[in-house]
Amino acid sequence: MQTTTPQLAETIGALGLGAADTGAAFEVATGPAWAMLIPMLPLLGAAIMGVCAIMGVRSKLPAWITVGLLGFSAVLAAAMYAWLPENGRAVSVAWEWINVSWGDEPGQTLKANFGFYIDSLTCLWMLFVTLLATLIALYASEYMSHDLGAGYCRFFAAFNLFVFSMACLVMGDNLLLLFLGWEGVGLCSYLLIGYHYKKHSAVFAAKKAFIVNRIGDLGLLLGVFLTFVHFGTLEYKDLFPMVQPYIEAMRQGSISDIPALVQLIPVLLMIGAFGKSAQLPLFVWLPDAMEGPTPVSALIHAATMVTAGVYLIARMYPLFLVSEWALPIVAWVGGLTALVAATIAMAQFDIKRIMAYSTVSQLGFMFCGLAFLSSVGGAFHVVTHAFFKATLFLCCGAVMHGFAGQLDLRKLSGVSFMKGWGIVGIAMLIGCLNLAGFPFTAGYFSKDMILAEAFITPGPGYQFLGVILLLTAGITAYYTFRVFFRVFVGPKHFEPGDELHGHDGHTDDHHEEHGSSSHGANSDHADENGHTPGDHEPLGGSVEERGKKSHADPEHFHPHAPGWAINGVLVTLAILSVLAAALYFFPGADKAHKGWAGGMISGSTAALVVGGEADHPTRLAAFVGAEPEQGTLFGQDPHKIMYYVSGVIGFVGIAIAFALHYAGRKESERSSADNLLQVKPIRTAHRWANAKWYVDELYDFTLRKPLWAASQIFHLIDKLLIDGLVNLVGYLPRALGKGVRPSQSGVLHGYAAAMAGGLAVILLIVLLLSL
Amino acid sequence: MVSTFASMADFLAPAQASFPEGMGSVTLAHYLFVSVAMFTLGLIGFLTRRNLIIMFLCTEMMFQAAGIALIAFSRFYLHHTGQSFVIFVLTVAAAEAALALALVVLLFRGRESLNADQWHSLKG
Amino acid sequence: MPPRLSSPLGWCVAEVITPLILYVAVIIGAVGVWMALPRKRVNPQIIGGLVAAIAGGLVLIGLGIRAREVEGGLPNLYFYVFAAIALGASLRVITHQRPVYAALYFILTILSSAGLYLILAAEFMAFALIIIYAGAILITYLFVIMMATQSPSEEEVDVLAEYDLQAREPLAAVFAGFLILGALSVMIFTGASKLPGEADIRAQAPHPDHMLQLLPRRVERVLQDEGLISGRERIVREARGVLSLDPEARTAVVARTVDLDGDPAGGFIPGSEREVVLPDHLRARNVESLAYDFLNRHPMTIEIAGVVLLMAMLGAVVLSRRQVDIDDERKRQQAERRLRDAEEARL
Amino acid sequence: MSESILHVLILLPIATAAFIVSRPANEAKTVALWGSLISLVLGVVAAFQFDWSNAGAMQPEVSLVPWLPALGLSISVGADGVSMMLVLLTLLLGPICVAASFSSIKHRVKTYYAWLTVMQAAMVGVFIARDILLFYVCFEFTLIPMFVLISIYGSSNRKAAATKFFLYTFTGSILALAGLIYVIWFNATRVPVEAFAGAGEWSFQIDTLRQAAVRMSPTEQGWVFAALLLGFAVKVPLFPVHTWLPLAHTEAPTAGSVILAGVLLKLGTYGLYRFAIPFTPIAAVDFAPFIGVLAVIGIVFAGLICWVQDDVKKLVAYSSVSHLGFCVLGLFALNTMGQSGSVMYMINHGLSTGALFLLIGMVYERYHTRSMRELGGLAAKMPVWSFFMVFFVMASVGLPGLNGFISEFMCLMGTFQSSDTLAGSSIGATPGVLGPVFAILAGTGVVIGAMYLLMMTGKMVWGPLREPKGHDHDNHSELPDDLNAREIAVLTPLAVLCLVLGLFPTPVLKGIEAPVNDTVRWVHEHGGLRLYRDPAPARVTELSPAGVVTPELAAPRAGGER
Repeated sequence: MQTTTPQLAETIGALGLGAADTGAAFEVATGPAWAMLIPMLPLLGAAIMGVCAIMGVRSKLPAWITVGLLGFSAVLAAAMYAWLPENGRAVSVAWEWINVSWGDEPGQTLKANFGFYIDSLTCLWMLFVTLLATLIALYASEYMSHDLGAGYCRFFAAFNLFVFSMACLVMGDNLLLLFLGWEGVGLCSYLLIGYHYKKHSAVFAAKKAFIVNRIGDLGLLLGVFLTFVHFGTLEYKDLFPMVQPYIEAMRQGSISDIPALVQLIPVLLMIGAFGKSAQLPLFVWLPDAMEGPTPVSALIHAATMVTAGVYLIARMYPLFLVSEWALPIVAWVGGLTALVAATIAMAQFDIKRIMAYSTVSQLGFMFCGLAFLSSVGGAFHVVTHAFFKATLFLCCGAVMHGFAGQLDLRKLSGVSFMKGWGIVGIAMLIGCLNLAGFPFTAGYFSKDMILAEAFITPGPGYQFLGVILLLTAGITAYYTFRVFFRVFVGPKHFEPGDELHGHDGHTDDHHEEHGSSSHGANSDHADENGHTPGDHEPLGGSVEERGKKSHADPEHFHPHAPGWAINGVLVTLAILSVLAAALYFFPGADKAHKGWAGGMISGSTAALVVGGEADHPTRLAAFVGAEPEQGTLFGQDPHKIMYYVSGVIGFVGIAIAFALHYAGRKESERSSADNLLQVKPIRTAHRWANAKWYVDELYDFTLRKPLWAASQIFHLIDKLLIDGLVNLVGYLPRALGKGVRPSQSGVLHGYAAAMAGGLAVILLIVLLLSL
Repeated sequence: MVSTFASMADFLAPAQASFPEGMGSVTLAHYLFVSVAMFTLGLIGFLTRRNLIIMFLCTEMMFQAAGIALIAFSRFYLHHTGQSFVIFVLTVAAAEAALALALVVLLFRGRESLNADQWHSLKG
Repeated sequence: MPPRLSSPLGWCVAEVITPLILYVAVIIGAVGVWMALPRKRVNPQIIGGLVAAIAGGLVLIGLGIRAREVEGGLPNLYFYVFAAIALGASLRVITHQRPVYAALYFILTILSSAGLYLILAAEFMAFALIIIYAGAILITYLFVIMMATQSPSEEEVDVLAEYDLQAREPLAAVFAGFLILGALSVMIFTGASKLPGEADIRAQAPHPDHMLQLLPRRVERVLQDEGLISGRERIVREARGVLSLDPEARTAVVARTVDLDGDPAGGFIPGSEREVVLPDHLRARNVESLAYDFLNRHPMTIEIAGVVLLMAMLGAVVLSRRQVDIDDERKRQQAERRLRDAEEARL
Repeated sequence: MSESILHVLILLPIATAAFIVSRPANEAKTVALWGSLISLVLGVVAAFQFDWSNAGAMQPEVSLVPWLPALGLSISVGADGVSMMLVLLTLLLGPICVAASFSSIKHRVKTYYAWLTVMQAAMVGVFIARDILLFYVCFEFTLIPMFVLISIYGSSNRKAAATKFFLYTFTGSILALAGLIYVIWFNATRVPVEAFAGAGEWSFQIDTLRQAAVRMSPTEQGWVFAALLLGFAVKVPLFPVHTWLPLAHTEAPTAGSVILAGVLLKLGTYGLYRFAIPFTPIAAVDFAPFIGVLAVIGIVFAGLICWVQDDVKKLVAYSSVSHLGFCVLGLFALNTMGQSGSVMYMINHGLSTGALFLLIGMVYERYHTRSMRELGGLAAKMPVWSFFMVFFVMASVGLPGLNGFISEFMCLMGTFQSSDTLAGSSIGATPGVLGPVFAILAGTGVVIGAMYLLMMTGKMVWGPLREPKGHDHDNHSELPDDLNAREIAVLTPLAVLCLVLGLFPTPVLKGIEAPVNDTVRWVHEHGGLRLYRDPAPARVTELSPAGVVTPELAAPRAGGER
């Protein structure tokens, strides 16, 4: 690996990284006071929801308040973006949060204000967060309509709190406020996943999500400690100037004089990012998080929260660049996660879980984007992915809402041809095209930027990683259209889900176990009431078994089409996903920045290094000078080549899906893919992939059970050993007393004899001594 | 009358005026031996006899043994404190006798028997 | 008195014989006493008594030989008489089965001790012992014994209380006792030589007759009886009322008093002093020196002794106050019941 | 702040108790409540009178009520920033405990409230004592009311729990007394009179003893520190000596548990802060890694035990052991961040764990069971209770935005940065003896904390409703299903405080920072730690028996002097 680092350094040097104008780049203007409103409005909203809950409001009022407030903060975000161009960076402080100082030296004061750091990266993130939040709130107003009253208020309170935390995370001007947002979103995902608290699986999934996030947060916390210990401050405006000398050292290519501690910081921060964005080691919580209502999955587990990890790395990009090992690790973890998640998604039957795994996979792409030094690609993919993944989730939500909780793709077919479901079908198609990377869709452009970089950025095994990503892109295309062809097109057929009679209350006590893919196995903490991880056969079981179980009479059930709110949101989101592609062409301040997203990134800390990526050829020219053979892909400009390659792969994926799942499929149950299963290796591969490569069981076996046994042992040690010793000390005097008691026999002679004997002994001793 | 008394004393033992050369043969050790022997007999009596009164009698004997030793020392050291101390020994013996006998009467009235082994209610 | 070993032969005799005799005597004494203790079986009490007496005699003779070896001259006979009686009687006290006889033997022991006191020139104490001890204390003992000894019913006249027949763990007691005796007597033997010698005693002790200086009236009365001083003559008082009398030289300075009827307090006529030689029989008697020592050195102890006696009296009164007037029949039933309880308790 | 108000703060509760006893039983409740409310108001007034700009110094300047001048005994009171905060915490918990036990205490009401109020006086006495006499008397006196509360008003095997609690803590404090007396003796005999004010004579004043104790030789300091540590460690429950706490908590009545967890455990840590560390700085520095290890074991060990608990009160009790592990870790980080974090921890733990005990008590009053197996899913039946439970669980898990996080972060940060090796290279680190390894291990405690507390919430709050078998639906106790107005009134101030301290900790932090800075500076100068990367002041040289030691102090940094 050693060989590559000089190249890495030289590349950074070549890219003209490092802000030449060190001084000017970092002076920070004081931000507008109203910028603070963006996070404060949702907080106010959460408070209002609390009041509604106390007052027992049973109307849809909470939803309208939330939509209103979030809409207003979206407008403010836009205003902030508009206000931004002329002065780059600004900080507006709400109030002084933590301030501990033990001296006046630079490193002797830890100051963390409730301050908001406004630069282009913040605007980029806040725009799509607030926009999506408003739309999904509107969607949720109808989706959650069947449990108005306390549940409704609780949902929207958590929803508002989530947006507040996300705003703090993104806009925080110091790592501590980021950490507050970080754990805040963790809390809200806990509350929202556990929304249907009557269901054991929901409660269990919520706990699992919170604890796995907490493990990630521990890594982040240690990163924060190390940052303060080394740099003496946590605030961005002081932190980044202090990183510059290390970037200079990196440019000179002398890695050795960057202290090991500094190189360790990004590794720790990365652990936090992986925990929050469900990357390989800590991804087990995201699929189970689908227990929560669909708007939650759409907003939190598809669009906003999971991108927090990407945001962290983008924000702390200077640190990541100075560390020799940080970016390669991110690349490889991202790449492997993408592959693993894609393979699992292929074998799932529950459409929401497929979408969840696809999110994990796409996040892998984003991390690779950042790792391949194209933070522009990563960021742009975040934006496009947010929109089309939200569309896909909301379509699935609409289907689930309409078909009484039915999510199994074998139970549904030809939905878009049913009356009233046209819009959902079209929105789904647009989403799938984007996800699959169909040429000229937004997803296509953003994924290309990442894939192209894979082949030209020098780094340990990046080329091989590029190939993996290409393969994953193909698999993504396949499973996306597998869902589309199985559910939305083909012969019309449907079966009601198990929430049929659920309409009178979203879940009632005797809600029989859904038995879907929630294997109950989990990475760290199996639920105590015994979800044995043995349940491997594909979910849902055969039709007869399903029929018997669902009490309602299937004949006269008729799905109810989504209302105006859901359709409206789906239409807007579909349009936005399409428009997102335009952003790639929308000319930013100057052509060099590769579209709008590039412009936004270049102005922020994330770009401080990537700047100077002016136009493609000059960069290439710089390369040509350095290492001609490694810089190009098949001799041409990598991006141009990637357009064709990824387009072809997209087509291949869609074609396979079409062949297997649409051509000649008579009913929803079987498809030509099933006869593929007869082939032994494919069947076992399918079984393993369906069971999530047994990662949950692995964690359960290696972490949870030994920890549980250790705790039992500790409990025993505490009860017997330590407590035992204390009781022993209590028992000793009594035992001693019992021993001595018989000597007091009460008989006179006894005492006399004792005295005489004593006297005799004494005299003898004196006698012996005196001889 | 006094002189006859004095002469009898002289008969029994030459007056103290002259140092006891005459009786040189009986040394202090003799008296001490007698005293120790009497003390031992008293002790054995106290240990072996069950009858309460005899036990107290034996204690009296031990007192008496002490008295002999004291007088012997007083005589051989020509110092009268020994003798005056015997008076105190007597007072203690008297006090002890009075109390012990009152106790014995009480105990006897309680149990109609003098056997020392019957009273062991002070068992621990 | 510490033996002065004059001849080597004397040394070996003293060294070899006496300790050996002592040990042998002690063992024989132990065996004797053990046999003498009261037992239910046919008890060779008398033989035991004899053996013990022999042992006692052996020791005393041994002491005698040792003394004679050292001193020369016949041992003072009376000491041995009284010692033998004392030890014999005390042996009988502990071995006799009938309590009354034990008390009577104890009186005999007291009398023989009084004899020993007399030999030791402590006349006052001898008689005090007889009067107080034998006279008062032991008589009370006899009262209590009489009262407490169960009156035997008509048919068995001289049945003895069961607890008087059998001695209790005789072997252990005797062993312990004679162990102490052996140890003490060896100590006496070895220690005796370490006691201060005759010269030291004489040096420390004041002249036996120094008491005379403190007894003005007695000395002056004897002198008047002998006619050595005239009516108005008194012995000259030195500081604090001490008579100017020299016990060594046995002379006293006499002078005529100013006061006509002979009261020395008024002072003396100077120049009328003259020497008077004291008559031979004028000696300080034991009672006087004892009284002086008793009252002068231990005033506080006397007070305490008084308090002790008062307490004893009070105690006795309190203890015997509860007059439980229950008739004999119920008393006996009570006793039987208690005996039965005691038996069950012991089982 | 005048001395008289402090005296009143001690005497008022005693007067209230006397008044309670004199009044008939049915009035005991109200009298106790009003008494504690008045003392709370007085506390707040005192806080306003307190000169926060100079929080470091003991206020009032001089306060000496001579009691036995011959022996140098006097009652002197005074409070600095830290004591003021802890007094306010005690006075706040007072009325809350009284109000919380209205419905649960039915028999022997007068004794209950009388003892509860008297304990208030003792606890306030400990925090504002400026001389060892008052400190130790109050320190010991707190045991008696607690013993009475547990042994009379506890649940099943309360007798054993009460006796074990009393004897265990009592033996501990005897050792502490031994250490303190040695220092007093040392000051009276070994320190020459002209060394400093009050030297050489029999004085019990904490300030004089502090200056004297520093002159002890390292071996003497080691022994005195060991004695003080043992004494206070039992009270803190540091790891090996903690077994009395779960027993005492499960058996204590609700209010007893709240007071025990809220304030009594803080006596131990306050003792360590005020006596163990400043009196014997060299030994504190030498022992710090050892105690750090104990604290970390405590955190992880007790945390894991919580995870396997079935009785919810025992779970919260063990969680107190784990939480106070952080507190002690912060204390022995020997830097401002760590120590002010641990003082904050004392306050926060008092609020959040006190509230948790109140919540458990409310459930116990309704269902008379504490087993998580029989009882669960209360969200359906008791939504308000569930809201508070989730809120306070999040507070004690250390969710940022609530108070738990501030103290937990500062303690871990203090531990992380307090290492000499780091201090050499990084500007953010401070000289100290713990280090990143301790912080990482203690950090796992944060995850374990989330595990067991969420396990508890998952069982008690979420999930389907499970009620104990014997519980018939028309629940016989007169309490409504969900919380009644009184219970909500008891919980709301705690909740508001948790939120306010979480978002606006600066006033409290600034109040604590000044005294903590002085202590840290004192420890660093006399403990041989390099302060602010100056050249290490020579360790206080061996005290020759006759002579006195003049510790060569490195000139404190010009800028650093506050």
